[in-house]
Amino acid sequence: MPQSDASQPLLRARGVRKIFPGTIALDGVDFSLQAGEVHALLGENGAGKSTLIKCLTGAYRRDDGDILLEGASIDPKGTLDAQAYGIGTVYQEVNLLPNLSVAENLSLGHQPTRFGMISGRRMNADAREVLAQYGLDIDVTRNLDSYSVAVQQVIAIARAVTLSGKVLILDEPTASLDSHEVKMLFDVVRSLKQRGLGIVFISHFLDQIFEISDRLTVLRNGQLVGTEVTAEIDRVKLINMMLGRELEQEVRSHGKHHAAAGEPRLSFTGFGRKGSIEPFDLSIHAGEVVGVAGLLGSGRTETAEVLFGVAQHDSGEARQDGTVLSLTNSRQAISAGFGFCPEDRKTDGVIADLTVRENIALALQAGIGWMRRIPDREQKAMANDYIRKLDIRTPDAEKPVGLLSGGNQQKVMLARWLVTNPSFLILDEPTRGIDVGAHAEIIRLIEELCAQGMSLLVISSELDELVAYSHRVIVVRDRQHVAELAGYEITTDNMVRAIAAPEREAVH
Amino acid sequence: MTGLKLFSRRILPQLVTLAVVVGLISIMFPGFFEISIANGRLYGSPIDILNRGAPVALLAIGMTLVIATGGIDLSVGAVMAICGAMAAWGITEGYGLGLTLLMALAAGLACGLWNGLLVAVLGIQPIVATLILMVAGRGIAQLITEGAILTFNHEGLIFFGSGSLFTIPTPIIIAIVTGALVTLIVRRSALGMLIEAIGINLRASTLAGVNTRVLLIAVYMASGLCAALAGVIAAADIRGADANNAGLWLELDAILAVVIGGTSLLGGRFSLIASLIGALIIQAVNTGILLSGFPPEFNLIIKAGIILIILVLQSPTIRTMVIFLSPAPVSQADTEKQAVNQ
Amino acid sequence: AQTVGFSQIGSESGWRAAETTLTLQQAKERGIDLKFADAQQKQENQIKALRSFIAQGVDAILIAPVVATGWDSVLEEAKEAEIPVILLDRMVDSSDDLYLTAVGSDLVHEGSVAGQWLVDELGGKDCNVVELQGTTGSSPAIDRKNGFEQAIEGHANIKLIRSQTGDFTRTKGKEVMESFLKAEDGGKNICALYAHNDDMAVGAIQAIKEAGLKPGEDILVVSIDAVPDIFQAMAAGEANATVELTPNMAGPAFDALAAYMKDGTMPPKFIQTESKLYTQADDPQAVYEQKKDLGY
Amino acid sequence: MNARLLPLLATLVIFLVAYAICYAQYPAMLSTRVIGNLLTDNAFLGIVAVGMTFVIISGGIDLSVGSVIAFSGVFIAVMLRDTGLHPVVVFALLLTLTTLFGAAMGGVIHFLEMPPFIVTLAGMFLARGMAYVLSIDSVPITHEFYEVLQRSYWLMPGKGRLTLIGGMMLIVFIAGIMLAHRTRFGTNVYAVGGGVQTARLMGVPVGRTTVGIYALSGFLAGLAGIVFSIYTSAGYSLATVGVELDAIAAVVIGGTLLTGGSGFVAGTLIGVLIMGLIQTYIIFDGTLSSWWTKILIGMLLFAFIVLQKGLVWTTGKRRMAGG
Ligand SMILES: Nc1ncnc2c1ncn2[C@@H]1O[C@H](COP(=O)(O)OP(=O)(O)OP(=O)(O)O)[C@@H](O)[C@H]1O
Ligand SMILES: Nc1ncnc2c1ncn2[C@@H]1O[C@H](COP(=O)(O)OP(=O)(O)OP(=O)(O)O)[C@@H](O)[C@H]1O
Ligand SMILES: [Mg+2]
Ligand SMILES: [Mg+2]
Repeated sequence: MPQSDASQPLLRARGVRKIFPGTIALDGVDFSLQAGEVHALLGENGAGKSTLIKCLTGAYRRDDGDILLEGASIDPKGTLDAQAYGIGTVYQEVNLLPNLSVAENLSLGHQPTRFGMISGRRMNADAREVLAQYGLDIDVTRNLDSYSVAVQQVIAIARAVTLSGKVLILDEPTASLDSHEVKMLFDVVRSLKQRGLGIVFISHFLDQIFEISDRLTVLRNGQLVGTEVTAEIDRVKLINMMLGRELEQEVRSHGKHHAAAGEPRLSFTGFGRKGSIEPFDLSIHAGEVVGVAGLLGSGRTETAEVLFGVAQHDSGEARQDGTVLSLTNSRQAISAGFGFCPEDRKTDGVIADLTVRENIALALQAGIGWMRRIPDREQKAMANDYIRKLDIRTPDAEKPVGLLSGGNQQKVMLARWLVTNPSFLILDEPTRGIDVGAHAEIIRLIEELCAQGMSLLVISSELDELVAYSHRVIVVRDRQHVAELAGYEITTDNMVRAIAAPEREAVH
Repeated sequence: MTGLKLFSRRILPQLVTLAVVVGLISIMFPGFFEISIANGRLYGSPIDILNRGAPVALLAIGMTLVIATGGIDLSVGAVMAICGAMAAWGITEGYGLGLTLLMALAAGLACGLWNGLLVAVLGIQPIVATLILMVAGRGIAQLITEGAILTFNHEGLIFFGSGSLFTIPTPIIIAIVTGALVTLIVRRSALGMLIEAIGINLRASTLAGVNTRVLLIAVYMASGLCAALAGVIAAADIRGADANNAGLWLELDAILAVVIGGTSLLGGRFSLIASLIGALIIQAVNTGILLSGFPPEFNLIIKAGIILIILVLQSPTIRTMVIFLSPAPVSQADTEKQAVNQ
Repeated sequence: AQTVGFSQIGSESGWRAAETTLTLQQAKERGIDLKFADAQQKQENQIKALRSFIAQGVDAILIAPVVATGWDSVLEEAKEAEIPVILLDRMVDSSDDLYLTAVGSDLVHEGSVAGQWLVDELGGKDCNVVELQGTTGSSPAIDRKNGFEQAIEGHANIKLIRSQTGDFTRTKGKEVMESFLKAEDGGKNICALYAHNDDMAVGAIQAIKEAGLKPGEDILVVSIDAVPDIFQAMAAGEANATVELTPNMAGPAFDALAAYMKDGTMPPKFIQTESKLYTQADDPQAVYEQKKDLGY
Repeated sequence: MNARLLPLLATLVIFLVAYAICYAQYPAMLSTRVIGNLLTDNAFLGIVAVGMTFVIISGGIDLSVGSVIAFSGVFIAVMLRDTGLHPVVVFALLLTLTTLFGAAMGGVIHFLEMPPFIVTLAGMFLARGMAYVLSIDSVPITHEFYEVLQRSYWLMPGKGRLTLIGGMMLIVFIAGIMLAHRTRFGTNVYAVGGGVQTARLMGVPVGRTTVGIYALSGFLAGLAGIVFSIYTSAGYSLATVGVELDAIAAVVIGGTLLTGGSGFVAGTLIGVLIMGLIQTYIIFDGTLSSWWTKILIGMLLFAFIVLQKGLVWTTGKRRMAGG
């Protein structure tokens, strides 16, 4: 009989192994979670964090090893089983159903019923109440897909929390949240901790790890590196554990102080689209990085989509080197030398069943046209080049990209556009879900690209990061471009001040 | 791994299935493999399978491309009827062979264009978009033949149905040449990859700059063209255009061929060769049933049974089990599949 | 003018197209306003059509029922609405007070005419017969098979060795015949072919020729319907006999209807059309010329 | 108003407008007779379309239903002819059989991970093959209980009849609507249609749901078979060929997406009525040749779908679709 003394771990994994063709994703990993603790799980992209979670909850069948809940061996066959054991999980990438309403997503599987019939009114009321705890006041009867990734992420978290009686597992829950939402989430996590739940928390944001976790476990290449008490470890040592080497230089905010001069390469005047983004003016020089900051749903993604012609603009005009540019669909944008790395890589980005090589070659090939196929050898060379440059963790270029870890998929997306050698590249949350090592890598890359004369528009929720590489920063609020910071004005504080609208302060 | 090895692994299940089906028939009917030459033309049951299978094989070529984009084309049977009727009408009206063929093929292309426009421009779901032509198409064909079987005696046109080149029946040649040509075009150019990309993730492909609209229209037109070829063959074979029955329910056979060929109905990776083998398997089953001498009431049951067995043997679950049980090294485990998109 | 509803099965064969053409022609000659409804081979569509005719209040209804069963309740509705119904070319198994009359041929009889011809032609010689059936389950297929079997019963010299469905179509007729030929020693085993309609026979004749045999000599060909194309084959010596099913069912039907409307004359319950046997002796080329423009 | 209801509303509007047009041309179209016919004649189609709606919402397809209806008719007729069983007992037997048949297909689809299109295609061949084996002749049903069933109708003013089977269809629709929107099973069906993998990760019992969906479709196909046998008082192995396509068309016209995940049972009812209306209109017209009938049905189908798309497109807020 499991006795619940303090030394008895709540959830324990012993010698978990998981082998994928060509990859040993987990190699005898031990992991233990105490009741009432927040336990961080860390590691590079592809280290095996998500795989461990999926093995714990039965979403993958593990090849070896035991799982014990309160000392008793359990063998969940799937999420449903795991839920029955009181384990609630938010998997990496939002895993909710876009075609169901928000309330249905929240209550799926445990809807309130009367006489066997679902009570819609109660379901909606419950949903509103739950979301209110996260500061979300939205129409819960609308379909999930009418909300942004961030809102969806909050809903996914809310759902997992309501389902977790004993254990809550969060796989990169904060990747698409801004600091405001993160704070809210942490409040919830703390109160759950208080109630004695064990919480597994995966994130690439070290600050968040240090803020919320009690202990942490590091994985590398599917192997356990070690478990430490968070308070007893410092940043450098942690990065060392994750990478197995020193990180030459972590991103530090230093700011670009020389503004680009001369005629802008691209200028958009009065550009906008009714119902999604108010008309705005924007100009970008060669070799310039323009950052975009803003809260969730403020209209950053809309800005990018209107620029790239994904959503047609209905006012304003665009000029490239002085000549008017027609931007009514993405193909026109591409032929004008644009590139766009979308935020929602699952639905807008990767072609899951195609190989890494094909995914990287896709945009270039589409630009050349179907008739002149890029020879296999060239494609391979291209792919291998970027696999090396961006350190994409894959056994080879012929692996279907859907089988890569989240962060590595993101890198493939980046590579797809880099091979087209665009003159203007739009990156929507390029570092989302990317580990510290690669994070530094990508920021170095952005700097390198702009040094080569590429113009970049980078949307990011990480203000530090924006400070690091932007020449100018545009702040978006309520679907409007409200401020532009340049040179020495670009500081986190200034941005926060511009983002926080007066009305918004009143609400919260 | 080399491309050739990968390729043979890809079509191995289909080849084995074909071999088993043919093996079963030859046990039941020992004279099966006897091939002779009659009237300057190869003659024998295996030739029948190839010859009778040619229309479905042609349909399967176009259908493979359509299905790879995540679509489906229910209209091919009706398009066969339209183009057959067109050919018969043209030849009886005295337009000459060349012009007649041109008109028939153009009709097929036009049908494909219509389907493509509905799917790619109006955004109507493929199964419904092509259902419209499936219903109306037979009417159009009858409009051309005025409901009767339009019989013709033009030797040039008949050649496409029952003629032969170097003793090989023309339909077989047409199917093989079309198959080879399309494979070449699709795999030597980037078309294949782009079609697959569309089938896997239309939105992402559009965002990557793929001209999804034009490509979608093109695959439906290709399907229309293949159906036109099949329609001309079918009409030439019986020296008449039977608007009501030409190609009736063949769309189901074509889809079945594609699925037996291992292409997912959800779109994505495709193999034309495997689809062609799939078409042969279906025709082998049909011919086998005819040779067996069972009363016709049992035709459907036998066919259903065989299809089920084939599909069960090819199903991912069973394959995983086989791989699991066999001592050979794990190659393409299917845990992979389920994890895509997570 | 009178309004008459006509529920036709469909247009699955040349014969039926001809029947439709002739019915329209006959109606026009008599100044009848014919409402035509095509049921696309589906009984449910025919029932719908009948109900709509009743709702519309037509004066009479012609129907070529796709199947014999299942007409009771809709015929009763017509009767309640006092609309006379005449059946064309196929029968129903409802009680005969539900319809005015039926015009058609006896399908079993057709089969036996074909069988009898074969019996006479062979005169006691041994003969293996292959049969191309119509669509499995359709009443012509069942009845024509039965009729033929009745006729050859007791003639030990005639053996039915293979029987498959050719779905009443040329394509399938040809395909099935091809496999018959392969299965029976390249056709050397077969002495006669009986096809449930001419279309299948025409397809099969091609298969026989392609196998290097002479249809009409090496293999006797007898079929049913008497559509123009079979007369061409007969003229070329490739087919031997066919049994006529006249497409003009509407003529007698309209006559009976007119008499009934005029003074309530009740026609007989079954007006049988002739099942005439045509052989090569009947100058097939002439018959062809005469039939070819009837809309077959 | 909820944006999700938009396609449903669009369909309803189109139906009403179409009916008004028909009425303007043929006033008799608005008689209770025609309305009664519309319900009675399409009863079996409506019932089977309810099952199809669930299948399609789940992202699947069921091609076997037409054959299952035919099989049901033959099964009932043969059982009544050859055994002394009461029709109610035969009904129970039949429904068990078809439900199990559906469940079996669902099982194959789920456990062997095979595409529904193909599994149910094999099911279609099998069911019709079984019907042939039972009897290739059409078999009349003469049981007096059938007479009772056929004669139970409510005579509406104007001589139209609301028959038992027409009423049955309406009841099935109401039950279907409740099942889809007010039960966990219903939500699970939508969930599976939204994405099998995701649904599984969210804890939806995908296997049980899939089997349940096809079992339901099988059950309703059996019920439609009973209704069809009452309608025609016979069993015939060649009956209802292609009804699966009619059912799919009705479901889609009713606003359900074939890609799964969204749609309405109530929309299907309107879809069925629209299909019935098209046919009634063509019969009332009565001048079309066989081929023009087909062409017109195709064109009307096209018109309805385009109209519906247009309505939804102009009224609803468009979400960006790319390209
Ligand atoms: N279904 C699968 N099939 C094959 N390989 C897989 C599969 N899922 C994961 N892998 C591989 O297993 C390894 C571990 O992946 P996992 O998703 O667990 O990484 P992660 O630590 O979560 O990374 P990230 O931080 O990028 O999310 C990777 O190399 C990945 O390519
Ligand atoms: N907190 C919220 N409450 C209500 N609606 C929200 C909230 N956050 C976002 N939304 C809605 O989500 C939709 C899409 O937002 P969008 O993704 O374009 O914004 P964004 O600035 O790109 O945000 P991010 O990229 O950080 O997700 C908008 O319609 C917005 O109204
Ligand atoms: Mg991960
Ligand atoms: Mg965004």
